Amino acid sequence: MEFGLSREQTLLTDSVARFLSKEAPLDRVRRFATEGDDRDIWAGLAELGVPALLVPESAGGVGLGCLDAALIAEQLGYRATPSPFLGTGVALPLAARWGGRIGDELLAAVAAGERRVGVALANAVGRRADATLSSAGGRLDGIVHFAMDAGADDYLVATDTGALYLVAADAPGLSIKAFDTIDRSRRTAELHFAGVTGSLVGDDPALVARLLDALRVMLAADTLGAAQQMLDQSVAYAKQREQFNRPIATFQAVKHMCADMAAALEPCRAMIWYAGHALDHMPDEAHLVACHTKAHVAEVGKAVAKTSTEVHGGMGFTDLVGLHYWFKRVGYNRQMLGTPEMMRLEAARAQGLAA
Amino acid sequence: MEFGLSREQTLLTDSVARFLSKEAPLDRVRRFATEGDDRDIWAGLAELGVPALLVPESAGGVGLGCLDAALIAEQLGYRATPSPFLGTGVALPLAARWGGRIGDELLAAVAAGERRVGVALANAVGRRADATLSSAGGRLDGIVHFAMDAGADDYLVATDTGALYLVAADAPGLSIKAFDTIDRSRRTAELHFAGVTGSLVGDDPALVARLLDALRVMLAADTLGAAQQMLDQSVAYAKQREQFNRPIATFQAVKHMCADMAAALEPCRAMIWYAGHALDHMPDEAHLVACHTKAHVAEVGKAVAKTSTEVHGGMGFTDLVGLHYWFKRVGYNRQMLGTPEMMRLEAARAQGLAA
Amino acid sequence: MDLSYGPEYDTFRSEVQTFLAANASAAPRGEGLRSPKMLSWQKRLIEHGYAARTIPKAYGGYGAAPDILQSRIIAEEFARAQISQGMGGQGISMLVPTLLEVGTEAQKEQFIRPTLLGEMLWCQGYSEPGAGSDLASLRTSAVLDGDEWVVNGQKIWTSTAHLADWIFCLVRTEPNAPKHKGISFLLFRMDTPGIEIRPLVDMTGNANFNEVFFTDVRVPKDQVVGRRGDGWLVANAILGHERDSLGNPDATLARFNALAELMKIETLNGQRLIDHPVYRDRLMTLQGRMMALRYNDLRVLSARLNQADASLARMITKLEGTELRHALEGLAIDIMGEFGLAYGDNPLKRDHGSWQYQYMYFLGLIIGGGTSQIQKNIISERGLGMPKEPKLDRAG
Amino acid sequence: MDLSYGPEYDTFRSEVQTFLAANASAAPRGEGLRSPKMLSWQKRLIEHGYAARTIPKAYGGYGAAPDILQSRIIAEEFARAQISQGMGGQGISMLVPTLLEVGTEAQKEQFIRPTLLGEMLWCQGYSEPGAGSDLASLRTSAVLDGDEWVVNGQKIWTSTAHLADWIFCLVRTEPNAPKHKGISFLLFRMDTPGIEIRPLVDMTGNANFNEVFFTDVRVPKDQVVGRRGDGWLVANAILGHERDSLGNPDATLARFNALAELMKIETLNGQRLIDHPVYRDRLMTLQGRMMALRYNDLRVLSARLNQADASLARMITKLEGTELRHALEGLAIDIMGEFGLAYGDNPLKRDHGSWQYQYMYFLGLIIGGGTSQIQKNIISERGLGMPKEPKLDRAG
Repeated sequence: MEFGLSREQTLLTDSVARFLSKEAPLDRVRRFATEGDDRDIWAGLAELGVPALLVPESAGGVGLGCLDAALIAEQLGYRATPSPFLGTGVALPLAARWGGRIGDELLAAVAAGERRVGVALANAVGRRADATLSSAGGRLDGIVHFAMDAGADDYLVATDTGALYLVAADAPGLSIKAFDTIDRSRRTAELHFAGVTGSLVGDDPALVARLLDALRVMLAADTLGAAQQMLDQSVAYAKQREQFNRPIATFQAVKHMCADMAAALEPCRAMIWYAGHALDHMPDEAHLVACHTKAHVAEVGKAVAKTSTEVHGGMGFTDLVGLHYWFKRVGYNRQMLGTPEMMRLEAARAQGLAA
Repeated sequence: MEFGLSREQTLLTDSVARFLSKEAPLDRVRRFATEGDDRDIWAGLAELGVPALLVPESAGGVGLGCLDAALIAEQLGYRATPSPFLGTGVALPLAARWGGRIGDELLAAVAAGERRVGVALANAVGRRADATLSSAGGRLDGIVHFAMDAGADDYLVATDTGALYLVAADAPGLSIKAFDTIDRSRRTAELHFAGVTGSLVGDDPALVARLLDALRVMLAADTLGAAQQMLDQSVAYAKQREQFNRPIATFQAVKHMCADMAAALEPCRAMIWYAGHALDHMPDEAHLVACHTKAHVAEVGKAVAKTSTEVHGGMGFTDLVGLHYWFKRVGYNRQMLGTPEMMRLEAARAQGLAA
Repeated sequence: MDLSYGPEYDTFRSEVQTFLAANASAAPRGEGLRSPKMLSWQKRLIEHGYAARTIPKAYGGYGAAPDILQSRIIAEEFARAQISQGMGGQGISMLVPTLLEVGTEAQKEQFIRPTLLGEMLWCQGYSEPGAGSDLASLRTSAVLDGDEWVVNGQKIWTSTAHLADWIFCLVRTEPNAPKHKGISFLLFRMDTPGIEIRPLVDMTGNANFNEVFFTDVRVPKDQVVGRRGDGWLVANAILGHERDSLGNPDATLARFNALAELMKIETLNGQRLIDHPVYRDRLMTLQGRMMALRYNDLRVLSARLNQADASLARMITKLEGTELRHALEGLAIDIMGEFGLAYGDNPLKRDHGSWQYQYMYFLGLIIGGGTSQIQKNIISERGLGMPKEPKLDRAG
Repeated sequence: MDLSYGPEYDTFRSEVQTFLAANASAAPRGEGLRSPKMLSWQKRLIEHGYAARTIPKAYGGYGAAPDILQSRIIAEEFARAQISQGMGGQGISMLVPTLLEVGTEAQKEQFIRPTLLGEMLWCQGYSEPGAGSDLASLRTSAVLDGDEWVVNGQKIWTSTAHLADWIFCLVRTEPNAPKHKGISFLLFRMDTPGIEIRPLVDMTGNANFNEVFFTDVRVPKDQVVGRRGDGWLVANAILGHERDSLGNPDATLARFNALAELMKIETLNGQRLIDHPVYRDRLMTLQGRMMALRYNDLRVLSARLNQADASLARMITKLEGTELRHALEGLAIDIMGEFGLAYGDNPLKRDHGSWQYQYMYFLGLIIGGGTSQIQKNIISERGLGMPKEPKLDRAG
């Protein structure tokens, strides 16, 4: 029995953490926020094997598991790192692993960090406003708002009915409108389809459902990392900031705010581990655990983001310390691919407790 | 413009407060918990005019309003006072005032403190388990669980469809089973009807609905008083209790727990005033305000009850200081005549926001 | 309980309405602080007693006796008509009352009238990077050199520094005095050499505030308000004056209504979000809190009118009001799912992106003007009579 | 990650199951602590290594090497079979480990075997009315008079005082020493003259605890464990030992399942309460929290097995686990409406009134064994490395 990380997992995580701390500190994130270019970061991560992590060894990948990917997602959240990890490093290789038709050539290019894949599954989560995507004879028509990892070479897209397609970014009839969200460490876009030819990856909605579970666990892991960063910064700031002739870390109110954050956050770590493990090894539980993980970690993350900002006082509100990059990262992870209320309803359904 | 209490209201409240503090302290409540006798308390309150408060002057009453009654309810909550106030002092006279058929003789006897009326409206709030009460040709059949102010001479009972009847406690076919709830400062009972003859007070469900609103405001006012008592005791205890060589009231954590209670509770006072006033003077708003008041004050009360117990440490858990009498009083008020979730749904309906 | 304002106030309200109907076209709509339209509107408001209402005529005000209900009616009617109530700002709301209370006659003559007319704009220099909750630990120094103070240091959270003509500023003039006793209240021009203003971008992406740096800024000796070393008392004299509630219940009501509308319009899988029982329950929970705070606010207003005590009721409004607003804005984001993320130039934004903006802005307000922790200290000590924390060994 | 226990443990689990199947009829079901059935069951458990497993044979235990997974498997299987795991209590869980660590050979000989066999029942005398969170300020005194200690004072929260043969008790023997250094760890018989036991009724209506009063209680001099004045260290030696988690996740899961069942059975206006979307959302929220804590607990267990660090994960279990249970019990009350109030002899009670009982009992556990405030101090200081509050001027 070992509920914890292997030596290999610790080494991998440490190497990514070291790289990000050195090559992608907050200033680099700020530059991305204005310039939108993360190629150097992705190249560095590719050297560490990140895009190849989930790609089967047969296609030039490392063939690791979802828990490993979740640990990477946590590190990316810890540094609010811009990267196309969710689509390229997670969604595409998992689609292949779980029976979707993805060519080995594309997988190999992805594993090498040479090709990027965005992911646009929002319509399979729930349709809002005028979002709709339908396919007829392999041609796609409609709109997906909020595609993740925009600026990619290809997109994995789900239709309203849960069929999965791969579409080239330059496919005729596809127009891509990049736009702002609160989270400027990510690239998000709206995709408009007018008779776009896509390649069918799979038409069983179960594939999209499984990918959604995996991406939800990754978003939750990203929140875990981001919230851990905010807690760490809060403790450090409180120790150094003096008011009334003492570090504010000596005030019981401030200490208890930090304790509240830690008490809520620490169990999220075990939850992410379990959820990541379940995605690969516990098919009966994976969906329920993914739903609850997405919802619970989002709630904890929201509370930590607020409390941490308060511990920083006015500084937390400014751009100077940049704490808001994590605040917004947590906000993005909460809203994407299923809000807590939606996830809890889904969890109830998974247990036969809701229609 | 005066949003506040009149001189008369302050005098009335003070006289009741003085009486209860002297004649019905916690030891007296404890005695009621085992003996079930509150006659001396009710007699004392009758001398102060409490049962006559809402009875019209024409029937020997004082003819005051629902806000006045709410102020009394708050005082009764503040001392966890056993009394048949809700049924006798509120429900019966309001039923008469709002067009129900109630004889002047009964009203006069109630006003004089000589006759007690219990109230059993649960079935009009929502049917649970086997609760059902129907009337045919003036004869009542069925069960009402959780009648309030049991041990009365008469009961006001609502059928499932919202007709209101007055039934004598000794009416043939009526059996009354007194039973325990957590709140031992109140008497609660189950009423079984087998062809009981009742006197029809009114068959318009609007009358029962209006009575429910009034009773909900009274329950909320009772919670306001009970929670205020718990806050007052917390502050007093924290000032006197020493740990680590200082009063625990000097610890920021304890101070902030008390501040949290006060910040949540103080607006409830204005809410009760407004809701009490609205019952008499603002028919368009009264129902919405009553629903929200019942729900909001219940939520605040629950939080205060928990926090206050924690401020008292282990002593709060014991029977020694008796804080739990208020904890349970708050719990009783929360559960009776509509839980917060039910009340919020009702509030949404009142605004056309729910079907 | 009497929730009507009474007949004499009904008459007053009619007068205000008549004025607004007749003068609406003259009111600025989006014009800047320095625009001719704003300046002439401000002048007209003062002439009719709808601005500077209780400031003595001698200093350029309208000279009416204070009347809380009249002030409230003016605010209500201007808000209802969506017409500008003239110039706000810390010069009018904070400096003018301070000068009236402790200024010299010469200072009153010099500063009040142009401030009221909007010809002289002010900013406030209180907070410093090292002096926030513990404001009295401020370190910006002013050293007397001949007939001038020489000011060095830094201020932060200076909201209109880039627009202001003048600053009223707390500076340390007696470095060896106890910390509350060495501060003076100093006025000086913002175009004095040695002042640098840096916009302070905040989490909303806007620069709602500035940092202001002073390097050997020379200020005439007589521009101290009150006595040298009494600056802490001078500043607190107006902190006691009525301030706009940060948790403005009318603004909260407007946002609540907007959220309810949003939930009727936005859908998820074809279902209106108002029909989603869990979101609706959260909306109703916030409505209940909001109503309690609205009535609490009425109580506070009434207590001021009738000299009744509602000090605890008043003490909690900032804490509870800002938390409620933050929660309300957050619910709007939640119900929108991905659409709640739209910001900046994103055409998918709802209500101009105001939900995300206000969600962050109100987190700023929870912190600003006394963090929640400071608020809770005040509530427990002044509201509940609990003791202060014991002094520390090394406390100054 | 490897969530299986491995083949050798599967074998061990089979052995336990075989034992349980063969011996189930001998197990007590509701018999009291002193019953012959309980005593002979306890003996049998020790003989087979299912009780006192790691206590040396020389003192009456089974003498196995410590193995956390074996212990867990035993607990799991006994719980699954709903068979008593023998006698618990503070004598076995706290005194025996203490004696093994710091007791004299004579003390071990005298006390351990009968304690394990259930022939000698103990209670614990630590807390006092004036010494709760600040336990070291305890004032029960023991003064040496010839060959005897004379004990005076009062203890509280003594859970089995009315049943116990003996007490292990913290007393102040050196009144002039600093407060942590003047305490001794004393054992004495509960039938010694001068001991009065008063049941302490709590908010549940039960007397789950007692107060114990000592008036000139005379105790032989050699019944101190460890050195005189070292009682604080002696008591803390076992506080470091593994204790049962107060927020037992298996018990929480059982309650969650019971609540889900209750919501399928109970109705409001004919609608099952599980179909009430708002209540269901609250249930799901608690399930999410519960799962996180269950996995956290697995992590703590695994860390103990594999000498990994999970100190923060362990530090928060009491705080979070008790709060979760309290919230879960509270939800059950809420969904039941009026029926949630039934208590005592009320036939309308659901699940024997356990929801109200546990709602209160777990509020007691939130407070007991270190209030939430003490827990948060510990988490912030030991878990996050934040500084202690500065010492006060007059602090001792």
